[in-house]
Amino acid sequence: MEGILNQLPIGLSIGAVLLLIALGLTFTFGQMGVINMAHGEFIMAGAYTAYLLQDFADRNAVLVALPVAFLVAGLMGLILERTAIRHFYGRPLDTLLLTWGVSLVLQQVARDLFGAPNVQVLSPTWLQGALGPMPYNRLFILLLAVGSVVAIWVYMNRSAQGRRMQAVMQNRQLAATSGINTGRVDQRTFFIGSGLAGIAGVALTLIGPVGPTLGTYYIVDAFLVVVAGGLGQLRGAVIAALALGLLNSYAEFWTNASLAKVIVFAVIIAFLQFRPQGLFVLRSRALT
Amino acid sequence: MTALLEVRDVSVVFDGFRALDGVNFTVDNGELRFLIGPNGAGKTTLIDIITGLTKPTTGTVRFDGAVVNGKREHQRVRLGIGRTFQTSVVFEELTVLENLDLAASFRKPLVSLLTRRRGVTEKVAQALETTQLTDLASRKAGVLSHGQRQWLEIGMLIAQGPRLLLLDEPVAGMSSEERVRTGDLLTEIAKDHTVIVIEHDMDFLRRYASTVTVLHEGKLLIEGSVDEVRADPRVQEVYLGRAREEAAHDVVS
Amino acid sequence: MLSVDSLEAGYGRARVLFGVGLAVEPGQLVCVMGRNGVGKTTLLNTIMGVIPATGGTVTFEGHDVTKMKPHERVKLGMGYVPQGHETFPQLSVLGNLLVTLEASGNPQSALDEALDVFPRLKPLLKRRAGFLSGGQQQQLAIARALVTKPKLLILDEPTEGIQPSIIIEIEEAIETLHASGIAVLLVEQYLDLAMRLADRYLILDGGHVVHAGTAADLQGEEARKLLAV
Amino acid sequence: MTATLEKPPVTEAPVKEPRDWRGPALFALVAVIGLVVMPLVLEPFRLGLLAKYLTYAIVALGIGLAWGQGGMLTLGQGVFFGLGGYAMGMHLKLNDAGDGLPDFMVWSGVETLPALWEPFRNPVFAIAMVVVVPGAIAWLLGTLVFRQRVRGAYFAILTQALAAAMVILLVGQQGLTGGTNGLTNFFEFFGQDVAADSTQRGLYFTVAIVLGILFVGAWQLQRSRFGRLLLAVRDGEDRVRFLGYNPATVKTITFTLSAVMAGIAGALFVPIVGIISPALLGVVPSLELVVAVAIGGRFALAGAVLGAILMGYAKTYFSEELPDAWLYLQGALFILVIGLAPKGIIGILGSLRRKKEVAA
Amino acid sequence: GEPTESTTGGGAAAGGDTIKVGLLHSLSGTMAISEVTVRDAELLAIEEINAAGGVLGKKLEPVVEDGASDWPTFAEKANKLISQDKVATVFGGWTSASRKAMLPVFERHKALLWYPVQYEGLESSPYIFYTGATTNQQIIPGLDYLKEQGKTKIFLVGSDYVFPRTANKIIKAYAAANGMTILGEEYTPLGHTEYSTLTNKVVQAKPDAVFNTLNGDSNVAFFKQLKSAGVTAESMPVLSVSVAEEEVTGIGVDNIVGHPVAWNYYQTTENAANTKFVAAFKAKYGAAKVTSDPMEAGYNAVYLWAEAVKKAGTTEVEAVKKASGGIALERPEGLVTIDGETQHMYKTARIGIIQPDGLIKEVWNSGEPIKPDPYLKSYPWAGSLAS
Ligand SMILES: Nc1ncnc2c1ncn2[C@@H]1O[C@H](COP(=O)(O)OP(=O)(O)OP(=O)(O)O)[C@@H](O)[C@H]1O
Ligand SMILES: Nc1ncnc2c1ncn2[C@@H]1O[C@H](COP(=O)(O)OP(=O)(O)OP(=O)(O)O)[C@@H](O)[C@H]1O
Ligand SMILES: NC(N)=O
Ligand SMILES: [Mg+2]
Ligand SMILES: [Mg+2]
Repeated sequence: MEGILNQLPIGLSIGAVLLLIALGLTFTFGQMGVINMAHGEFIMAGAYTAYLLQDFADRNAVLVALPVAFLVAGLMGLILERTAIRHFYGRPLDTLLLTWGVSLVLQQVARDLFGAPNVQVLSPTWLQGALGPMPYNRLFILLLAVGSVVAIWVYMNRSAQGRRMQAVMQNRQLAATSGINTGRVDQRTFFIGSGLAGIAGVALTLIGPVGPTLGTYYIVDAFLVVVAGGLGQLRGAVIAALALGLLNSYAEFWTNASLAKVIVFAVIIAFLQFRPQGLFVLRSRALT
Repeated sequence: MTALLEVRDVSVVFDGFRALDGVNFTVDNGELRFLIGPNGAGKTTLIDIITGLTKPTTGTVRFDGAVVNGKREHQRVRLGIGRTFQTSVVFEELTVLENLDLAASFRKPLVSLLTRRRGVTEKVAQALETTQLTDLASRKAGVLSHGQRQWLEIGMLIAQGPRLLLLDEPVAGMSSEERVRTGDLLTEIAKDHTVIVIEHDMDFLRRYASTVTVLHEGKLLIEGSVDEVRADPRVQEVYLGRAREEAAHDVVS
Repeated sequence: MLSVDSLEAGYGRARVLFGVGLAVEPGQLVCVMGRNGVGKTTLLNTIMGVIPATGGTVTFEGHDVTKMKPHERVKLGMGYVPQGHETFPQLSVLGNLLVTLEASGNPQSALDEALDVFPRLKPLLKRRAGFLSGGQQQQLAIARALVTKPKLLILDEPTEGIQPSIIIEIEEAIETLHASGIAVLLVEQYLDLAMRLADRYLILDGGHVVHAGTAADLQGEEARKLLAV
Repeated sequence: MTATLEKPPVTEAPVKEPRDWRGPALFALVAVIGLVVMPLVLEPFRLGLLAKYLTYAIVALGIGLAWGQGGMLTLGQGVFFGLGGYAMGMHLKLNDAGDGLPDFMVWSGVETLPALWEPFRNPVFAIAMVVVVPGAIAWLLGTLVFRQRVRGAYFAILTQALAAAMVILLVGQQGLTGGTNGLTNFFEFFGQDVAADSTQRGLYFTVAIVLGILFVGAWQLQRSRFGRLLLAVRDGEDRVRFLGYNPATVKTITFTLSAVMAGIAGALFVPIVGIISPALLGVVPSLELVVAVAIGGRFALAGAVLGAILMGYAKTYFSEELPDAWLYLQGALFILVIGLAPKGIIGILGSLRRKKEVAA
Repeated sequence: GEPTESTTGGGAAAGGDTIKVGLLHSLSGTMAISEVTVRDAELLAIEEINAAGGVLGKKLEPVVEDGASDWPTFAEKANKLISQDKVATVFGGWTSASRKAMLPVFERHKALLWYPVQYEGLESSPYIFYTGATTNQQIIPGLDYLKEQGKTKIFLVGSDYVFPRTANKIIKAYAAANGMTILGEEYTPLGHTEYSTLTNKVVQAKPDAVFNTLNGDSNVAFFKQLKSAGVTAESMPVLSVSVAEEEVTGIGVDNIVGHPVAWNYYQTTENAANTKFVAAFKAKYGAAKVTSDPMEAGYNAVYLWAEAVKKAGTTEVEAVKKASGGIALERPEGLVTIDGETQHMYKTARIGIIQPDGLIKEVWNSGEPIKPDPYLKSYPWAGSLAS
């Protein structure tokens, strides 16, 4: 019984992890229509940032690393956007393949820079311990996820930049002829989306391996969250992440880890039967 | 004449906004009916409901006596309901000819689609000629201008050979000459088909319309002859505006 | 104020414009006419920088803008209402106007002025633009261009799909703007409307300017033939 | 004006479409190279590798059809490849085992042959399953998702998840499927020693001919009205409904065809390479093939085939010659081709040809 | 199939003035993490042997191929090394899956594979030499150790593939015969990183100890999450059989300190051969590098093969096989002897405890090298396992 009860916070915390890794993806997909397969590698970059900062910040590297990783991953995203992705707006499926190539290269770069084996990132001593069944580091991730969601929501819906971002996504040509510098908006959007991956990367050092293939472990799950939530829908991503987290937690509790993954997939297909565009859909009158 | 299309008590609500509000609308076999009304009155929405693109919140749509609510878009096309779109949608990667050919072939069984198109069928040739797109037949539809697309849409509708044709602002963006051409064509088609046309061009209306239905804020405002409708003060108030428009158009015609 | 010189443009290998020249003087209203597919929209798009010019120049108020990005042209005072009632579909009507206002850096009053020109938009401010009817969207599109306080307003078939009474309003609005000194470049299919509004006109055919003159000339047989009225 | 509605006597096509012999000629040339030249010049090991690339080319052909023509980006084609492969592998294992159990069942502690395996003793059944199982799964998935208008990126990500889930499922059922190891260590292929040079040569011819037949079939399909319809669905699914067609049917049929092709390819892969394992079904190999198609040129079926063969070859070549740089090269290749030549190699060739024609 | 003339293993490679040997490990993909270090150790051995004059007067020439963490690729590259490069022997593989994929290739071509990693046993190919531990040299000593410590209620955690599943089958048979109870058995896919649910299950079951057969990156996530759930080496020791010095760094010493592991070699193992090995390895690859059991087993493999070639006077496979039986060398892990019958090694089992400095301290060993028994024929309780 206690086991079953424990699964509730565990499910929430799994959901928080899913949310954090999917957030940047939701953002870049929702705002730019880019399916960024290199998102996982930006997460990895965030994790390695925490690793490198240990030399300066010791055990509190994780805290220092949050803003730095946001910048590092954001800059990587910016470079990717400027050099490649900007030629692909409106062709999401091509960006998927392109960024997959980028992700392969980045993995190899990491392997050459940091070596193939995992590296060690020690978590802060003040994150050791637990609040009931909820370890502090999981709680930290949950708070981080909540904070990021709120920040993005405010940015998107309450700021001029956020509105400009939406305008460019919805009608690029019109935005340009309305006086919006679409190039700058694209850069900013991709910077933020990638930066969020960096933050996720730092958080993941608390609970998982830090190595060149780190990103590959999370990318499929992140995509599922994005799909189930409705591409690019912030509230959809939040609900989908938490729901999938809980589903995963209970499915694994009653069966096993392998079957749980299969169950999650089956549930998502079934779910799309009722909501083919995910939880929340941007409706439009336009035909496609 | 019998009613081909019967719309009964149709309402549709989008996020609390009532786009159509208890509309009753009947069109007889062989009629050429014009549908007008202010921007946002619900004209396109009504056509969307008839063709299955939008589901009504309440009410029924009957075609040829049978209720079509719940039927999917392509099933309604198979019953003989065809339409064009206010913003024309054509297949840009296909040639003009192929666009028309696809429109003309939907009644063929699926297996027979596995063969190549050889030459041009009568229906398609006719549509090409009618729309004067013969010269552009082998061009990809993606290169067509706004107005050319509009024609292609009309051509596809003709090639489809439906019993009921619904045209959403077919002459928008057309030159005066083309308006005349379209008007003549619609009159011709209406001889043995039923046609519903949404249009804002009063000049066009006056020349080609007999019965006109006016929608306003999701409700049926008035139905009658062009002159009746034009004379109605409510229509003038919400739709036509002051008399200057009259005077202006008279100069040209 | 706007001067277009031997402009060439096209799509991929297909050339559409062949050395088009035109000029809009300050405060003038110039109307571009021509049959479907002759290149009117292409011309406007090239003037706005949506399509790159493959030859020729576009000069605006003494600046050579031929190579500029669209948003830079807007900054200089060119306002554009593209064909086909374009909007930012997921933004509200207000959002559509605000985003342009913010990008232009104009004060709130610019927005109010634009709404005064199209009072029918006021009750719709909270609605999503993508769900508006075609005519409502077109009014929004013009209002959005006005918010940038353009010196030159470029309109591509603004009356297409608009109900008669609003056509009159749009016409009046264009007249008012014109009277207030804003230059206008207008593509219009309604000959009568064009005649009422235009100071000058030009007729395009096959990507060439085949006729140009003052409004009075439009009555001429030749012009009517070219437009196939 | 009124004349247009009277029936004009149309007998001749106003648009002349002269028969183009360049395509068939090129096909014949490639066939000669493939069936005569390659077997003569390549040593057995290399011929075996080429045979493997050709199985990839069959999968790619299906992807070209589903994605290039139909707009369905399927990132789970490995699943169908794998299912075809497993069907064949199960038969070969049973055949080798005779009355006993396949080796992996022994070390997995399985004592009696699972019922699922029993019918695979029959070669006809096994070969039927190569086609039926991938086809049925694709058809089911297609019916479910296309009817609900799941498309574009949703579909892509769903198929990707399907691949991920399938791998986990197969790995988790070690006693039934051989787990991560998959099925390997085959001896006999329909009475032949599977590793013998002559068998491998025969397999090469088989896969080459199968590819040829499927290619011609897919090509005809592409040129048929159905092919046009498929393009229309790709570019405007909603509009197609208003032409009276059900896009879900069109998509489901095409997706099923592509799955069947992948299944056939998987079945041929097994005797050629000697192993089928869950890793081959996963996200990465599926993606790799899609990228190969993109590189070759997804809008042309020949591009898809070319891409798969080139990619297979490049992978072998670079991993042999420059093992350390291989991943960089692979990544850079994707980025460059997809970035600079969105229509792939075929697209480049096409525009070169047009340039020449323009110049001439 | 009948090997054709050109593919007869071994002979051809000795033709020139070098002898080609193949090194086939994953240099990319998930397994690269582990396998690259094994290749490095093998390259070190080749360099040392060459420096000492080579084999049969010829220098060894390594041909390196990438198995790319993909089993069919292992088969393909093995084929390539044998038929194209005509190498005298191949050192390669890590996962059992890669070995199973390569096995038919080596058997067909009658060529030799040296496989350097501990594995699940129940196999004895005539064309493979197994230089890592089989189950009776690692798993069973590990269980003996737990039993000795009074840990009788055990929870099994493993990656979902053949090695952990087979290992756990053996463990369950052992437990049944030795009065231990198995409280649970859980598998996660390779590369799995979410262990909070599994941790909850383990904690709820309240075992005395966990027997861990997770492989690769999953170990990092598992130990990190176990630690944050409050599990310590004191409250619930986790005995791992696939966590060596290399992995400890990645896991974070904090998270695993004090937990036991079972292997045949540690960097801290004290003997002259190891002092030399560790020094040479650090000199070649950097002082920060650690050595581990699979690396040592790979390093040994090269020496053992070279010794057998010397004894046979040829690289010809059948001769090498015949000469190999009984070869005994002092290696970093102690005395290693080739068992000619099974082609496995006599190895000393060692239990170690992970230290705060990331190295492993031996706390127990089997005293003498244990005779390899891949089919566990000498264990009565294991009778049903190897049919
Ligand atoms: N999907 C939708 N969601 C929300 N509101 C909608 C939707 N579709 C239509 N509407 C609203 O319903 C009303 C009617 O729209 P409709 O397009 O039918 O008008 P119309 O009569 O065709 O106008 P126009 O002449 O301008 O084309 C409009 O106010 C529009 O905003
Ligand atoms: N995206 C495009 N790609 C290729 N060709 C195009 C494209 N857009 C337009 N064209 C071609 O360029 C020519 C001019 O088109 P344009 O849209 O400028 O015409 P228009 O004069 O605005 O016509 P309309 O009155 O119908 O709007 C047309 O013949 C059209 O076929
Ligand atoms: N043999 C192993 N560890 O797979
Ligand atoms: Mg409308
Ligand atoms: Mg135009």
